[in-house]
Amino acid sequence: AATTARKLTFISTVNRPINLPSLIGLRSLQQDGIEVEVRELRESEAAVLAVAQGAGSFGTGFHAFFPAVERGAPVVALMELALPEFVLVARREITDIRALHGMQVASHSARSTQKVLLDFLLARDYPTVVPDFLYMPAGSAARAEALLAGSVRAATMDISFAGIVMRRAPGQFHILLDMTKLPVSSFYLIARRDVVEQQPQLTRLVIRRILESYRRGLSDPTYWVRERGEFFKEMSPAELEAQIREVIRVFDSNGGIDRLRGRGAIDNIQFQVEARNIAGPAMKWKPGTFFHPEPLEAVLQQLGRR
Amino acid sequence: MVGPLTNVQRSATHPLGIAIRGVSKAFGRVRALDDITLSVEAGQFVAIIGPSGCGKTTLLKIVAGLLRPDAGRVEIGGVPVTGPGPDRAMVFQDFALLPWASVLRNVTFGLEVRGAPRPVRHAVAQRVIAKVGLAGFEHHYPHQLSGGMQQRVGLARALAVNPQILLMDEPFASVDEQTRRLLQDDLLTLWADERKTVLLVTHSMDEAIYLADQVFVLSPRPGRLFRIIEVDLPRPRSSQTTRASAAFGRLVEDLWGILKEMQ
Amino acid sequence: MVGPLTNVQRSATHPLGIAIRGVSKAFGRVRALDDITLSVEAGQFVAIIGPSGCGKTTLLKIVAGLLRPDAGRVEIGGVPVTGPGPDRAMVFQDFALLPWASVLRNVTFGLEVRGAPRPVRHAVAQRVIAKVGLAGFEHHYPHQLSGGMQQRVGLARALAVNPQILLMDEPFASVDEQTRRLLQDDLLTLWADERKTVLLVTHSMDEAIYLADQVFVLSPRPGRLFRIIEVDLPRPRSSQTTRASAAFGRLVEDLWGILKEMQ
Amino acid sequence: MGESWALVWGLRGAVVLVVLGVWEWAGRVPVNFAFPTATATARAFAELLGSGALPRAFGISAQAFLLGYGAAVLVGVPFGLLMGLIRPLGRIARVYLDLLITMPMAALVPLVILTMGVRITSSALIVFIFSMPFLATNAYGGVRDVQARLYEMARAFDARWLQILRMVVFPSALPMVLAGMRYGLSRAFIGLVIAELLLAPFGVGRIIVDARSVFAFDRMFAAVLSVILAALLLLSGLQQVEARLLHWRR
Amino acid sequence: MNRVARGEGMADGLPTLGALVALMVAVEVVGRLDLSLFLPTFSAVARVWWQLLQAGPLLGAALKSLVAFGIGFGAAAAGGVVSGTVLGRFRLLGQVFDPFLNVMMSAPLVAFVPVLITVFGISDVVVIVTVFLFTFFVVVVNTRTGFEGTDRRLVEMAQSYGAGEVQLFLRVYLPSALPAIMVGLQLGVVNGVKGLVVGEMLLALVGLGEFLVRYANVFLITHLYAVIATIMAVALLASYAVQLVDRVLIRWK
Ligand SMILES: Nc1ncnc2c1ncn2[C@@H]1O[C@H](COP(=O)(O)OP(=O)(O)OP(=O)(O)O)[C@@H](O)[C@H]1O
Ligand SMILES: Nc1ncnc2c1ncn2[C@@H]1O[C@H](COP(=O)(O)OP(=O)(O)OP(=O)(O)O)[C@@H](O)[C@H]1O
Ligand SMILES: [Mg+2]
Ligand SMILES: [Mg+2]
Repeated sequence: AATTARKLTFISTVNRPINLPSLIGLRSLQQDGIEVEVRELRESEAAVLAVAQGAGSFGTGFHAFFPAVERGAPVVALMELALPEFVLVARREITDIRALHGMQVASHSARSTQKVLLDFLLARDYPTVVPDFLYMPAGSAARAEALLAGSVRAATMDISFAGIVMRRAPGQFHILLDMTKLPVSSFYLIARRDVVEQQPQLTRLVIRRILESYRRGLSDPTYWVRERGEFFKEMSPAELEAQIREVIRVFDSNGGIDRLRGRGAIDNIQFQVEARNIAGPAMKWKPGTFFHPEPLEAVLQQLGRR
Repeated sequence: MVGPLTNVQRSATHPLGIAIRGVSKAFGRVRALDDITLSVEAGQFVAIIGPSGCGKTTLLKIVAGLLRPDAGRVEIGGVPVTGPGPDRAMVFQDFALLPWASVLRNVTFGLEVRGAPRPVRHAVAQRVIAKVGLAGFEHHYPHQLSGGMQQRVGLARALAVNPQILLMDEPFASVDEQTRRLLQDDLLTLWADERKTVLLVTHSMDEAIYLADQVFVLSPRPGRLFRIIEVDLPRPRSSQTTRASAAFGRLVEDLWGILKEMQ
Repeated sequence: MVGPLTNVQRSATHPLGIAIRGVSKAFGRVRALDDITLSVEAGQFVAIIGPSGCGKTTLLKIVAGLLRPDAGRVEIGGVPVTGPGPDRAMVFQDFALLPWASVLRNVTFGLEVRGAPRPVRHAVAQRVIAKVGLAGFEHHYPHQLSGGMQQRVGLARALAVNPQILLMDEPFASVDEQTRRLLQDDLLTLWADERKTVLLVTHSMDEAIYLADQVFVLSPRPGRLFRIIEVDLPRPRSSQTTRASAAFGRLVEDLWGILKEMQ
Repeated sequence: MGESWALVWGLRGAVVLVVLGVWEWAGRVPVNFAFPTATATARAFAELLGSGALPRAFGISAQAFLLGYGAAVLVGVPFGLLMGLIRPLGRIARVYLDLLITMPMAALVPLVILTMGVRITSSALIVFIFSMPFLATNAYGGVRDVQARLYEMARAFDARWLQILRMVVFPSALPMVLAGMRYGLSRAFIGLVIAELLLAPFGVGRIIVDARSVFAFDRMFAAVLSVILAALLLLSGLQQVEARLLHWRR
Repeated sequence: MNRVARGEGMADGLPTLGALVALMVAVEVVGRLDLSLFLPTFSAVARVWWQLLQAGPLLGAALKSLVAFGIGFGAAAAGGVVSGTVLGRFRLLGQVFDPFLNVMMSAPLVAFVPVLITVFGISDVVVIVTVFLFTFFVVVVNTRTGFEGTDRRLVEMAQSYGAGEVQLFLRVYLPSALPAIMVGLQLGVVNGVKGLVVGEMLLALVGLGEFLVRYANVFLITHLYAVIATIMAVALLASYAVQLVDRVLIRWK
């Protein structure tokens, strides 16, 4: 397909295996004559900011995406890239979530998606449980190692690392709380409004290639491992495949279309309000303020829903 | 003298006299100099002495053209001073050598400022460096020299521009007494060689009497001309003959008496 | 003298003599002193003079007990020196005052070190401070004083411990010549008052002859005793009588002759 | 004299006004949707103060800071003095201190996080690493620069070793030690800010990071400026103490 | 506030090399004891470092860092020397800006890094500006001190020989300020490298800072050490480079 742009910058946070499917999708834009440069930033809000300020046309929008829009950042979410990918792993002997009260629990940082998810779940189901958080703002690997080393007895991490922990110390740990079951999005493909408006073709193409990658990988995860190219070279293919298989359930082959419009979108916003990420009440927000599902709908029309 | 030098080193054939007429100078409230009038004949060696803070340096700077008097004026050879000029060169107490420049470059500084071409500069420098006894040290840096040698550089720098008047501000105060005596004798020899008018500021009674034809004694707060001492010791002077003479001892003691009176 | 002081200020009733016997000292390859033998009678005022680097300071430090000689020994009142002692006190060229301590604290330094109780320290300090003419400046800091006044503090500090021997290393080299003359006269008065043995290092021929009974001339590289000059000028000395005398002039010139010989 | 001071202060005031004016203007244009105006920042600052959020945050940051800087003073100064007194130790340790001073210690932060996690003590450790070398180096320099003639003078008066330390070495080293404390303080603040920003968990850093994560940049600016203000206040306080202790220098 | 201590915080020559070797040996020995995951042996770190170097990414990252550093430092050095000269030669300006300079010298400017993002957006510019901020003020202050510290007596000497303003500047002020300027540049390099690292770590993942965060994220401790070692090496080399220039320019000391 003909496009106007030859080069495209994609702003991401520090890449994890969960980003691999979308990265592979982006790279496949090569076939359309588009070179994608991926720039990684440390903070998720930095990524949103960078997109909003025009440092890149597209990017990943984590938790920070919502308050950014609330403050007037000219960005919209085009598709869901993943459902919550986080779990709380604890030592085997901790079986009751109430035991977390006052216990040291390692998490990323105070307002990270994983911590907010955990806060949300605890506030909803166990309002009296207040863990003593120990923040380790490095990747899940670091928290996994801390757990294995015995420095903490529970930690939030990427679901892919939960598998690693349990494989490295069989029988000692288990998933105490699975946050992947929440019917809300974890992060999105975002873009600046003017890019979406001025380059509808490009927008659709980006969505399409990512979606294609998702679909091929979902049917055969080794696809992603084979296609990884420069990404995650320090990991063995087997290791990567194992990790990818752990996270596979957070990918939606329809780009999370049902959470970008209608009832699902309202639930998504409701969650953000309850997590005190944006000001309530949820009613005052229109889904269109955050989500722009039209290009995705068009792509789904081409490719068909699964 | 070498021919091509003349335009740079303006003829120093005849020394010039200095006339200081009613000069006053104040720094804020401090009246450093108050109505000083004195004259120095061409070719004379004159010393200025006085307690610390009596305005000796100030007076010298006014003559050099570095400071403007609040009142009165200074004339050199009958021409009023409006700023520094090639007819005067100064020698400083703490030498004021450029630490980053070699002896040669320091000595040629005045010539360089006046735009003398390099060969001329070097020819002149060689001559004056030899004259002050520093031949062979051209490429040393100041910190590699003793205090006495550094002041010889300062002297050579002043001589290099061949001024008619040498203004010296406590030139030997920073060297030890033995070295000082040697430098004093060298200065006398130099002065005998190329007659210049010399205005020397000093704290040392011995030095003033030994070197000068006339000693001006200043009193402090405000700086006034307090007394003029005529030094009628015969020339050429040397330590053995001059210092050992009773007349010398008496002159120094007289001077000391005057200075003690003011303290 | 006040009674309770006696244990602190060990009786300085009779001054002590100094005997330097075959003292040598080298710093690495530099032979600073080579087989120096000389003796100073109790109560005498002795000057040491010589060109820069001839080992004057080294010799004084050995007498003070700050340096150990490589060979030979020093005896004070017949007792060999093994280290600093209360019988000797030193006055330094650059004063060596504690900049953070008031005049009073500087003067009492030696007493404090020796554990004298505060009232004693203050009584002694008052007396010596008055003696050097600094009464009223007890609570000034060194930077608030002129060079001459600072050296008076240094002198008072040495006097406070009432030593039998005063060791002075170019004490007046850092003050201007007029101030220096005043200090010299003060020192003579003090010395006439409380007879102490004085060993004074200086660069100034005038100073050596004016103050001392005997002048030891050292020669450099290696530092050797080169000549001893007896100064038989009558005491009490004063500028008018002594300096203006022909004998004084001759002695200074002789000394200058000796020193020039070595340069 | 009086006139020229009036002029100088007038011009200083003008500089401040120009900076504020340009800031306000840049925020109004705006150069960038994220860039807050000066007035919005002032408002946010007042809010943060009024709600007690800022004082609370400073209370927490202060714990990490005091722990780290206090330890640095307690360890660095005596160690530096010791280095000065025991020359071989000084010569060896000096080289490592120089390295600590020259090297970008921020690079070690990830290591601190990985080994210790994010606790008050991790922030304190970073503060310590940042400030200690300066404290030690200056104390060392203070002892090393004691004028030889003062040593000699004290020895000539037969002072014992401890007396020399007490009466000569320590007072003489004091100005350098205090200057080291001041410079160390400034470095400690840098360490604190880096710790707060990279670890982002407790005090003012949390306000900064939280504000940023919800895109409340006016609040973030206010917090940033408050840290800088706090640093300057503390520094000038220390300067006062210094001036008082060193009154003899005038 | 005068911090024109010559070579402050500057490691020099042989002793540093010795100290580094001693450190390496110590790390190796401690690493061999296998006390903790966080204490790898030196040889392991060296091996990883070599691998990373050969694979290319580290070298590329270092290059990126150096480019950002070069631009930031170059701008700060040029701007700093010029501003410092102006402030040093015109006393009134110097006095007016004095308190501001002191503030900028002692305030924790790191705190501004998050602010920079809002102004410059997220780009390498932020890293460059961080380097600039960390470097600029030291250079200004030292340059200014250098000019103000010019010996009055030398100025008078030159004037007495009739030197005009230009000659005064070229023959007296500039050479006498040069050592202080060089000290400013040395400190500037040291500070600039610190700014580089902080900048890279705090926001844009570019250059070496990127690898620092990346390896910390995936818990590759040995890799992390290799990157830290690289950063330290770059810092040392940068400061040596300026020292070398200093030696060449100022031989008379
Ligand atoms: N630039 C200046 N600003 C203010 N006061 C000055 C200045 N220059 C000199 N003074 C004051 O003017 C008086 C005379 O100073 P000057 O330096 O001429 O004395 P001096 O006789 O050379 O002293 P010394 O023997 O100490 O060199 C002193 O009181 C000094 O403090
Ligand atoms: N601590 C030392 N280490 C090495 N050499 C020394 C030391 N002290 C003195 N010297 C050398 O010993 C020689 C004599 O030094 P000393 O200081 O005693 O000379 P001086 O006669 O006091 O000189 P001046 O008149 O300059 O004070 C000199 O050559 C000096 O360089
Ligand atoms: Mg003067
Ligand atoms: Mg000596």
